[in-house]
Amino acid sequence: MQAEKQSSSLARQILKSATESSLIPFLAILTAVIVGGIIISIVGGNPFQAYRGLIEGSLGSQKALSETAVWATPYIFAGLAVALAFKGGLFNIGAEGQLALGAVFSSLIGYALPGWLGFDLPTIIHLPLAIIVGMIAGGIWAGVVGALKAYTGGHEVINTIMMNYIALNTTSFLLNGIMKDKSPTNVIARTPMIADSARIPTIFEGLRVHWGFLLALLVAFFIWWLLTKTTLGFEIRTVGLNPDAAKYAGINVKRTITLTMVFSGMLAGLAGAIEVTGLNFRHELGFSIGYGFDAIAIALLGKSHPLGVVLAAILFAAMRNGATRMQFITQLPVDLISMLQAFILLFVAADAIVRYIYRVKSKGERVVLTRGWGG
Amino acid sequence: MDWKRFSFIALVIIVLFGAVVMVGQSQQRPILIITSMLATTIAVATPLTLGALSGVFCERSGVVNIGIEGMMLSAAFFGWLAAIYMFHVFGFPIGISITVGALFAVITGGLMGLLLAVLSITFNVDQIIGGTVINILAVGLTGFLNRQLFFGKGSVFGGQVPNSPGVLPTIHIPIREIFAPLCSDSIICIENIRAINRVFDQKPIAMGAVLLVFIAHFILFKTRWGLRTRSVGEHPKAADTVGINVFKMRYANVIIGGCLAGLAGAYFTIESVPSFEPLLTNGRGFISLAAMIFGNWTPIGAWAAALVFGASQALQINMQLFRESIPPQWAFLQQSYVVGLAPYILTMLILTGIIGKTTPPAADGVPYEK
Amino acid sequence: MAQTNIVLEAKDITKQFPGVLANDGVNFNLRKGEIHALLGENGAGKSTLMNVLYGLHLPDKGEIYVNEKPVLIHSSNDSIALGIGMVHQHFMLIPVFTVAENIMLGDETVRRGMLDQNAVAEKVNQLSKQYGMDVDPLALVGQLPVGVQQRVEIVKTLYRDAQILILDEPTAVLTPQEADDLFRIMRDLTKRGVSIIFITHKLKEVLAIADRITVMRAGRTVGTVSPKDVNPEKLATMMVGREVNLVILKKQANPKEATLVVKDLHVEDDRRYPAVRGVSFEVHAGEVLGIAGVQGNGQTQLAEALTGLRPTQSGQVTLAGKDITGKTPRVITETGLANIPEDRQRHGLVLSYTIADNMVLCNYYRPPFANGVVMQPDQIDANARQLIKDFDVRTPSPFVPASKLSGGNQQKVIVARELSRPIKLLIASQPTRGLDVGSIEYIHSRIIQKRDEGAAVLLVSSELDEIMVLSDRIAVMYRGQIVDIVPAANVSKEYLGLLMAGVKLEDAVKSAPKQEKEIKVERVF
Amino acid sequence: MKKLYLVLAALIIASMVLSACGTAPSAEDCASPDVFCVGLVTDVGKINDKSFNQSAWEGVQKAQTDGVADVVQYIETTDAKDYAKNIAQFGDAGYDAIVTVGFALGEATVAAAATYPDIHFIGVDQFQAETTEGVSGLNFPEDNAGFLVGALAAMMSESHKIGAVCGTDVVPPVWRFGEGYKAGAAYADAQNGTTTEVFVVYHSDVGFDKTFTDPEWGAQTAKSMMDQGADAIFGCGGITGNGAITAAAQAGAYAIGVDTDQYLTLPEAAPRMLSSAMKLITPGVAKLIAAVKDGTIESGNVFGDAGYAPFHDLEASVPAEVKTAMETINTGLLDGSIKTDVPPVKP
Repeated sequence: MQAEKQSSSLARQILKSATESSLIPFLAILTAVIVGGIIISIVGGNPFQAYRGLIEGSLGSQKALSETAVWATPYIFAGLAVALAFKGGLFNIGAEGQLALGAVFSSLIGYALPGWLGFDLPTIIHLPLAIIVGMIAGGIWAGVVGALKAYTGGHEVINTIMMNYIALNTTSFLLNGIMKDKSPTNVIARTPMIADSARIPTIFEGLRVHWGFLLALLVAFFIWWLLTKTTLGFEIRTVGLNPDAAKYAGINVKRTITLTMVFSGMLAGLAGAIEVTGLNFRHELGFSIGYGFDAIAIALLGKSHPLGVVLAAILFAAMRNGATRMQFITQLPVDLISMLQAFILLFVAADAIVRYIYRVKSKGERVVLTRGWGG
Repeated sequence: MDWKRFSFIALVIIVLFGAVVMVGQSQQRPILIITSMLATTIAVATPLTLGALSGVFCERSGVVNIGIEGMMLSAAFFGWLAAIYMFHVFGFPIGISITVGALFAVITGGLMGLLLAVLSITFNVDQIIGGTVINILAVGLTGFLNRQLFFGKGSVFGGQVPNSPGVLPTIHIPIREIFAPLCSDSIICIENIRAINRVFDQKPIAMGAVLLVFIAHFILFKTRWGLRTRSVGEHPKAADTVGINVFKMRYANVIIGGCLAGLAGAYFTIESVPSFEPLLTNGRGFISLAAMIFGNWTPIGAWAAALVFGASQALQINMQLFRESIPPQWAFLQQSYVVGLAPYILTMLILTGIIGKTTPPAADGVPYEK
Repeated sequence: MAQTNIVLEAKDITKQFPGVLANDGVNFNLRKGEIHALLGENGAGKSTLMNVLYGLHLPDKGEIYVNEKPVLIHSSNDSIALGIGMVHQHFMLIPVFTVAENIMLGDETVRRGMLDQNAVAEKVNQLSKQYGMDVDPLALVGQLPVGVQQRVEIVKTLYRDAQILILDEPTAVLTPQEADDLFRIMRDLTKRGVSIIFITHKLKEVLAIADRITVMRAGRTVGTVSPKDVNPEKLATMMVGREVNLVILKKQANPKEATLVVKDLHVEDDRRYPAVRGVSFEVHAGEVLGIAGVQGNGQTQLAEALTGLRPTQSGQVTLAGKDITGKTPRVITETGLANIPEDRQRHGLVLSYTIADNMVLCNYYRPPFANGVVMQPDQIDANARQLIKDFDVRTPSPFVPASKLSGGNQQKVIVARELSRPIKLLIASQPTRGLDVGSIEYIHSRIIQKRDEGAAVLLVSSELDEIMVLSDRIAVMYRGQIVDIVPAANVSKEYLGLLMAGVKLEDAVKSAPKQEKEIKVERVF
Repeated sequence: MKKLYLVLAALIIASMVLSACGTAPSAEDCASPDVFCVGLVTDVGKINDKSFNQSAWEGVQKAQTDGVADVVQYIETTDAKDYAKNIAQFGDAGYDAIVTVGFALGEATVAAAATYPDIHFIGVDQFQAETTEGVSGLNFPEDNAGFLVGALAAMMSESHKIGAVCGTDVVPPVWRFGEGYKAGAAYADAQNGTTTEVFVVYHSDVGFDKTFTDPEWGAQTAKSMMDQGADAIFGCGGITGNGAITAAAQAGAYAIGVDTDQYLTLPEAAPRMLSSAMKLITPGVAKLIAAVKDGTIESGNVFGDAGYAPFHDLEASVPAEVKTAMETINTGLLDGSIKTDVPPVKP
């Protein structure tokens, strides 16, 4: 490689590797859409109308685009959470619970802090505080699992699932008890509205897309930078790829595992905090259904690369958002979206199937994302 | 089998039962409380036991199965669907319809097992991700088909959701008939025998699950099949060198595991309640997985662990029944959120190795490449 | 003794792996009742040939004849049916099964649907009596010593009525005395009509036991000879393909102060059994201390404890005057340790990382490779280019993943990384295991160079020859203890063998040290 | 790669052929004043939940079969943040009436009423603290319905032990059913001088999304109650309750349904179906839609009917004096002479 040619060939290399690495996900999506279409036809629907509805509903207007961004925001954070854990050799199935905890504590700061202090806070303090507290709550929740993995060997998959249940019960307990909105008009398990000073403003007047979306993109960039450019990122990746070599290299493996899980949980917590401060302005029970699993699919589809995660999150957001329009036009069940997502995930995970269908040759070795129970 | 784990499990169950007896004894005779809780425990443990057995077969052969939940859910759906078609569309009698339904559930589970096998054994997909794919696929597929087939425009049954022909009947074990005459005229005695009988009067799948625990134990630890299964889960290369086909063994065991998860699915829609609801398995597949680990990858251990989960649910229900008798200092037990946490925390404790160490099969989760 | 009827013949076997032509038209035959040694360097294709004969690999080309009939061997089932048994280098035993279960696996005795362990145990007892191999059929394999596990493997093949036995590097895990015992068993077997293929890279063993010797090199058979017709030099030439008169020019060591001081160290293994039991020694600056011993006598655990990878139970370790007992690898490395780990792919490298990243694996966080939190890719690249040049790593670019390199080049990446730092102590565990001669030579010379620069070197190796070539003093470990520490210059291999078996003679073979400014040590394979 | 292009080309051709066969979307123009369109937005949940979403949708469909509505359409909500968007889907299409189901949509409904002043909104189970122009909240006295079946169960029980298996008490209507049930049993006891033990169990230990959809738990809980001697089980809480009802019927106890006359929706429990605590959402919704079309609709709170279902198969086994007593209680509740004393919300 000559030095003078390096910059141009580097650009070409990046482009080439980008096309190569996005080929399989693209073909997986295509295949999933075809398989989904066939199933729709079999059960008596019209796949073309369904897909038209999906596209119209997600991209067809300013409002549709705005709503897609609204959907994408928590997806990006949660997808990054799972992807970061993957990079560190951990499988975080518990984004759901961490997200709920983040939302609970973010809303607590949002509505209760001014009352505790006895005076109103300016947005510049209150909003970041609400977000950070939510983030930390998610981080601690996941950190427990990380520490158990690092210091006792308890497998994170089971532990995050268990922590999901515990989070669910804890949230129910809090939202039905001390954190319940006591106003006479409220009857359901939800917190009071957060103060205006803890709300993220919208970007455009009249559209719901808020600055949280931009923050999500920034955080994605930050995670990319963290993973590829910093020593901490190097440590996380090394532990993820080969913990034995990491230990030998002097990396504190246990601390890194715990930290990775804490960061992962913080990202998931951030998803919850941003939903509260940017969109719902309160937390209520049953608000997050299935973000955890969607996040896994997003991380896998995005090949755990932050840019890939952003793109996958936007795709999933578009599907979820477009579902309204699709239903309206065709009255096909929304579960169609879950099914499509499952097929996409199936074909991404088993890329050999896609490679076989389209005769795409395999390059490079298999990336190990998770390990067995490990005792 | 380690006595430590079993005495721990026994202790937990005794504590759970004891708490209810202490609370409820002012309202009800202890024997009636205990037998009722036992009956609930066994019934609740049924899908967990079968799910855990599914995990045992898969993981003993070296394939991690976190798709039990999805396997159960899809089996519950397709079993129910088959029963409805048999009854409403083809006009078969109830008995045949539900039997065919149960069979279909098992077959569906087996097919999902086959999918996991294809993904993880043939395509070398990360096994945990393969299981996750199955879980997500099951939710999407059953939700979509349930709505599209049974409700709204273009649905097969024209919007009128047909009801399942029914559920499997309870099998009566004639303990009462045999022992009641010994009571002479004591009404309490007869009542007690009646209560004990209630523990044994279970439905076919619940009984089958207990039977299968011992059959699975026998197969895994006493037969040629079991020896070979365990060998491919421990050291596939060693098995290969003595002429055992690792791929075939893994395929077969994962499919068997799928069928067991399918039977667990049948429990929901064919045995317990004659209707299907989206997400009706409610995470019981994951609890099964926890039970399997809790039970150290052995059928009997997994069953014991499933009973712990069953007992804790029995406790939750009964604590609410005897709500009025709960002393004020125990009031927190009324909060089902609090009691409901016990099994999850217990599972996490088990995983830390504080209560006896769990050892997975050495090659569990490791794809075998020749 | 040697008969002419051929029980096994391989003709023109070719086997291609991605990137490697492992077997290239190999011809080989085995006569009834003979011990036929298959000799060759690591990577010469011996194991591939055996795996083809045993049905684990399908050959791309070539025929196999058993008892002069052409056969197709598609799986180990076929080979077992043909009476071929194989004892693998890494034992194919399941630790959590009993001996009887391991032996019957794949050929189970079943009575009324249940495994009949007692019947198997009876047959095992009978077999072990017949061949003088004592094994308890009901013991758990995981709790047996290595030598006994090997016997279980042999009984396993006999249980299947194997008439042709393939032994893959069987002596690697044995003391010289245990090896003699194995040779006795092999002789017994051939007397009963069993034919044995004996795979090894150790010349002396071959000459001691084999009836015929086939030498392989780079995927081809170089030739078949009788031990009577050859000497070690000739065999070595056949193995390596060039004149082997390898001499390591090694100056007399010039030991200075004690760099590493180990006092009464106790270490446990993974199963929490004591593995190192009260070991004390010193390594001085400017000398090589070799740790010899049969595998599994605590050397691995000792090296891991000294490098901070394994906790110590008690005792004290001092490096350059600093107490490093129980310190983390990072602290120990910063104190001045370089470590060439035993398992290079597991510990030494991150295989999917580039060479450049692997070359900063231990100091990625320090200037100039990072400033505070951000890494400096330019510096990392420059470092890699320099080291690739300095250490002769054969790679098209520093951005190639380490997994794409050959074993020798992978090891050079590790050596480059470790030796490029200013160090006080080098711990090298099995530094040349599985490498070709060229790489071995290179790595040996680098280790000596480091010694001459004034570093203390602790060499852990199960290759007695390597220990004798490189070391200035030799410590022999047996069952977690150091039996004796002897000067390398005047110790016989036989005495080391006794020490490795735990036998210490009182000054029996110690002779006056030679006083030479420059000693020549001939390399013997 | 050539193969890839072939596959793609084939797909495109296939898609063109298929799309030519596709049917055109509904051509009716809801924006035109001649076409009366009704849209329904569910709470997070399925349209076929055999519970309030489904009942409300059946009300909308009834409006269509009655000839009131020309076009009816629904949208299932999958996430709370979509409430406003889903309502807007109908609003932007120029629908005339939009039914939103469940308390959680209350705020989004009120907000939408401001955005779409020409559209009338019907909020099922949405209590209007203050009247918003264009929004009618459809509410039901669930405690009355619970009271009726509670009294019935207490009068019919031979063991004087009765049970109720409910969804989560976090949802006020469910809680009111449960409390009404207790109050009704107490009332019957006072009238007849009996003492009836009442078990009421809520499924609050799981997430909000699962509390109404766990038939297995419902069945097990009902069995536990029957083990303790209960011989009448009231299943209140969607699918979870259905599990309890089915289990009760199979064990030969009296089964009591909820919301609609579940004799009709749960045939497998029909032979032992004593009655149902009815909350007549379907006719209520249909009636309000008709009122929207007539222009007689009033904003603010509208109260629907609650009552108890006929005894059907058990008609013969219910004594005449019980039937009389039930009529008396029903009249008393309607004219206010009997009060359940159940507050609207769990304190």
